[in-house]
Amino acid sequence: MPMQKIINDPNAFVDEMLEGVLLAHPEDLRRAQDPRVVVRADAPRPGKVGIVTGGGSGHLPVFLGYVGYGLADGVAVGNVFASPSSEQILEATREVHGGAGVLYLYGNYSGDVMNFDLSAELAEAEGIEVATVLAADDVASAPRGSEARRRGIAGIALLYKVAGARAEEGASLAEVVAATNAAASGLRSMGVALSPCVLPAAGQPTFDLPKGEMEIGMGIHGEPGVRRGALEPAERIAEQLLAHIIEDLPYRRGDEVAVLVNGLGATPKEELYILFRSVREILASSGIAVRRTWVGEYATSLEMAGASVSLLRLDDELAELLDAPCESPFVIRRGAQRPRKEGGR
Amino acid sequence: MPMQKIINDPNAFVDEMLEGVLLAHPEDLRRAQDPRVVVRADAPRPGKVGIVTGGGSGHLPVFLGYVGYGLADGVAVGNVFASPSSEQILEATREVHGGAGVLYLYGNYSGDVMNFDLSAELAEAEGIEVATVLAADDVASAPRGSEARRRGIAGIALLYKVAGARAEEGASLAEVVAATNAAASGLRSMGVALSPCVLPAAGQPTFDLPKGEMEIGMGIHGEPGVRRGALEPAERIAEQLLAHIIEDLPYRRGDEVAVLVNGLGATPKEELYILFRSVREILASSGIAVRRTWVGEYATSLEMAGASVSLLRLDDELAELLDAPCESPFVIRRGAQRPRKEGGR
Amino acid sequence: MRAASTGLAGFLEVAADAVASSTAELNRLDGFAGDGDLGITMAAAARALKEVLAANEKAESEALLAACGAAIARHAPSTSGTLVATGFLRAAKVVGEPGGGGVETLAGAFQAAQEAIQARGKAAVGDRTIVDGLQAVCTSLQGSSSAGLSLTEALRAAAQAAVAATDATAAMEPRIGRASWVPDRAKGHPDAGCAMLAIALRAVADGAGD
Amino acid sequence: MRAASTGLAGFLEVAADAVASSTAELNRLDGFAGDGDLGITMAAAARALKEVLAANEKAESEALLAACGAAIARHAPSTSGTLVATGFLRAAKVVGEPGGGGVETLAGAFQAAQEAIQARGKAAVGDRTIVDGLQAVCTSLQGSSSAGLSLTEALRAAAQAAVAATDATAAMEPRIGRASWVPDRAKGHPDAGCAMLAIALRAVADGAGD
Ligand SMILES: Nc1ncnc2c1ncn2[C@@H]1O[C@H](COP(=O)(O)OP(=O)(O)O)[C@@H](O)[C@H]1O
Ligand SMILES: Nc1ncnc2c1ncn2[C@@H]1O[C@H](COP(=O)(O)OP(=O)(O)O)[C@@H](O)[C@H]1O
Ligand SMILES: [Mg+2]
Ligand SMILES: [Mg+2]
Ligand SMILES: [Mg+2]
Ligand SMILES: [Mg+2]
Repeated sequence: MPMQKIINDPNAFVDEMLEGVLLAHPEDLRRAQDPRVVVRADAPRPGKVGIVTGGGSGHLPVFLGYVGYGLADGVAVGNVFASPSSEQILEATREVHGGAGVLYLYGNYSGDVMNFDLSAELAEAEGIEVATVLAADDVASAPRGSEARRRGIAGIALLYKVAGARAEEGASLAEVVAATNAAASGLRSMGVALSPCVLPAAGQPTFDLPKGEMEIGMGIHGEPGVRRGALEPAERIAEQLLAHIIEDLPYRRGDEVAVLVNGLGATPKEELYILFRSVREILASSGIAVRRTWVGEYATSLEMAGASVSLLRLDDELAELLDAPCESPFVIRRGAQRPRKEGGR
Repeated sequence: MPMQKIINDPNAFVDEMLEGVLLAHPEDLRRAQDPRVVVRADAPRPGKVGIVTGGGSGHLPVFLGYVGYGLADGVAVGNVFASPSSEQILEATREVHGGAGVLYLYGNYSGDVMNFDLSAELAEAEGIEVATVLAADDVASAPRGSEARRRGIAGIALLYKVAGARAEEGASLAEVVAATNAAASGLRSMGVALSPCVLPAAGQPTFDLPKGEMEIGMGIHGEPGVRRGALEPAERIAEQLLAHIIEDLPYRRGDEVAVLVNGLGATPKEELYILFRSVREILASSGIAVRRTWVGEYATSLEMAGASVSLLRLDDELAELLDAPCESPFVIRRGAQRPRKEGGR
Repeated sequence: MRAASTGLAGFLEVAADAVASSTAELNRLDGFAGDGDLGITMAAAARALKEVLAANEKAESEALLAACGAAIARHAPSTSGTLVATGFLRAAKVVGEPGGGGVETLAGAFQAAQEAIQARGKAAVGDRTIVDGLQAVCTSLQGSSSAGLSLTEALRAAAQAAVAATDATAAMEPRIGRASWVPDRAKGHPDAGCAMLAIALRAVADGAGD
Repeated sequence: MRAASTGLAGFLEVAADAVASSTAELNRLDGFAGDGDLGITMAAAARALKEVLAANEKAESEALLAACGAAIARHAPSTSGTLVATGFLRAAKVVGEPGGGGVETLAGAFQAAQEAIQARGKAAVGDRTIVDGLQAVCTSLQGSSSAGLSLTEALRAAAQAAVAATDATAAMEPRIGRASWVPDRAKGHPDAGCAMLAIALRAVADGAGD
């Protein structure tokens, strides 16, 4: 089994990872009754809308890594690339419910949708108001006109940021939903994979991608993309991803956007910045202004090599929500106010 | 050339990466005359000891990523795995010198040492007081008794944190040196590699490591380690790394430490937490208390798979310096004070 | 209706074992259009199912199927796991109703399962999912019921129908991924969920023939 | 002393070309004990050197060597680049001194370069570095000088000495890495920096023979 992984029993991958995370961050996170349910140490926050997320493991910092201040409140952690159960989602829901309702914010994958929907029904039956916003930002996963079938990829990081900031302000569930929907409707992403990944319990790459080739539009689990071909330079990759993304919404001359360049796992940060450089150049020549920039690993696929680009169209409200501080053990943004510029902090 | 990289001209790797970083973080970083010299946007800070670092590219966030508040002030960026020139280091020195002297803090590699030493001589000739502290934490790179020949690896992240916090307090150069030396003398690291990496300009892995094998003690450029053998479970890997690390200083029952578990590039964060779980268990059974935890990518080797473990022996002073806030575009710690626990922020 | 030791419980055991021993093949098939974990997921479902069987030796069919559905939902909550659980839970209700027993009940249970699975998963026939296999199985079982075939004969026919439906999915487009410029990786390979159904039914039919 | 067009500048050009065309081999050798970039680094040094040669066609040897050293220090500041630059800068001073010229000056220049490189890099003979090659070359050139050999003969002997010294490094332990439990990756492979010196000198000797 040629699997170059630092693990013990492959079937204990998720539970041991979770143990490690909880041991490393006891001041930030606590587990619920079910060891696969993790919430903020200070949950529930009375009067604050709770945000529950979840999905398959293998994508850190998605989903668990977004449980924190100004982000989500709780997560149900599935097996690698598999949904958590509706019971687990329900437990997370109860744990974070502070009386103001709960937002379910997660990626549009059929297993997750079914289990979150089931949990939502059960939670409503218990008198917890639940609303759902799905990340469905991957333009390569279904054509225009079938947006509802699209899957969620790294753009979800920006949705957590928006939803979490609005909820932290004390907004109502309807207001949190409105802001998150506004963000989701102006969010588009697309990725390129340069290598497959290996599920610990399978021990085999999920597909072959010969060296020297790339697959444009591949999903974060290795779902087929729109084109496989010879690996091209970063500039050509940026062009192709942006061509699909820009024409899809479409983003127009004069638009302001946040850009997120995300690494899928094995791709070095150096390459992400090389890719960002081209992305920014192309956006500039398209008259699209980059107002906020996120470059790093925000949603991975184990050790897959590759990257994705996300654009979020900004208005003043969304820009402000993106600029609010947030902090989890995995994702910190201090916020746009930079007191040290005014002389120390 | 089967190189699965998102790059353009391999020889433009470093310069395009730098362009991307500066475009992404204009409020935090600025370049000097030489495009390979990058300093904090607010450098020089009058009266504050300047901290200059540098070394080869391909290790983000090392070295460039540690330029920020509470960390380093400037960096000279070399080619991939190659030292910057003494001229570049000297320019960084001048740019960050705020009248209180400059600390050179970097890894103990012969090319870097020669160029930093040369620059130090030139800077002293210009009237800039310079002191040097080297990261030489890799216990696998030379035996006990030859500590001065050891190389620096991921433990340097903790040295930046300590030196930067002390400098930010307004301490003198001698005080910054003393704190950093105190940290360096209680710092030990060791790594394991599960795959080689590919230098962009070479296009070939620097060595072969067959699937199913690992090399314990390998350097961050792929320098030979202490043992190559069949890949073992995370628990066994943790045992072996810690056996070398603990007996080297030695760390003793009753010691308090900060633990840093570092990913070399391709290894998923999930695996780093699985490794941390074992590290913590072994330390607990050795009577060594983990007071601070860092898990993530703090010093990488392009797309190499693997991880390293570092221990830093803590006293109250070092713990306090580790707990101070810091912020660069790559590394943020909000600090130990957690106002939101006391009710919002 | 009491589950005969060689009856429902025996069938479920045989199906679970067959699916569990196809882990690698199901992962492989799921890898062409999906994420390559169907075998892992279904092995977890099979384990859950066998634990239920061991703990419920004397249960009525209704209770047994319901317990299986609940266990699968808890321990294998992937897409396919959740759908299979949904099917079990709905089938449980049907077998609890008074009715003809035998092939007729079996046909009704599968029909109910298919409806529930489609309601939950929103997939139509032709979408290249397990639904295509279920549709073929339901048609076959209804035909066998009308024709008065024996349970063993009906199971054989249903298994054949599932295999044929699985083969047919190999020519279908998956609904996800544009695959607009080059041939799709999934083309020529059957849907993994459908294949899982066929494997389970074939094992049951083979076992029933002894 | 003026650099003859086929003299110093010609030698440097030949050496630079030879090193540049060995990029892959030098990377490979550096990969066994080091980080696999020596070829890349030395190709950058060779490019820098050739630019200096093109821009300084009429320069004195002293100025030419000094310019080469400065350019290499700027454009190839790795370990080996910095050491080679150091060697050039120190050799420049020696060739500027009044002296015998020819083999004697060459021997003196290499001697000075070796001393400077050891002072900077702190490596001793036997540490498996370029210093081992330099030591052999210096010994050879001094012998050739005493024996009154021609420049071409002296270069040939020096190149042979460098090759032999390089081969000898293959049996040496690198100083970094404990290599305590299994045989070292570098064992059996010559030191890369030493090999680079041998490649350069052999090309110069071959060229000088025309
Ligand atoms: N919406 C759906 N309705 C019915 N069946 C589906 C649906 N989506 C997927 N499937 C079936 O599930 C199989 C994949 O199951 P699984 O691997 O558990 O999914 P995932 O890994 O995406 O959670 C597919 O081969 C298909 O047969
Ligand atoms: N301290 C030293 N003194 C002399 N030569 C050295 C020293 N360290 C390394 N070398 C030589 O430099 C070569 C490696 O050069 P290079 O690849 O540029 O180093 P790095 O990549 O470590 O900067 C070695 O093969 C060896 O010959
Ligand atoms: Mg899955
Ligand atoms: Mg190097
Ligand atoms: Mg799947
Ligand atoms: Mg090297």
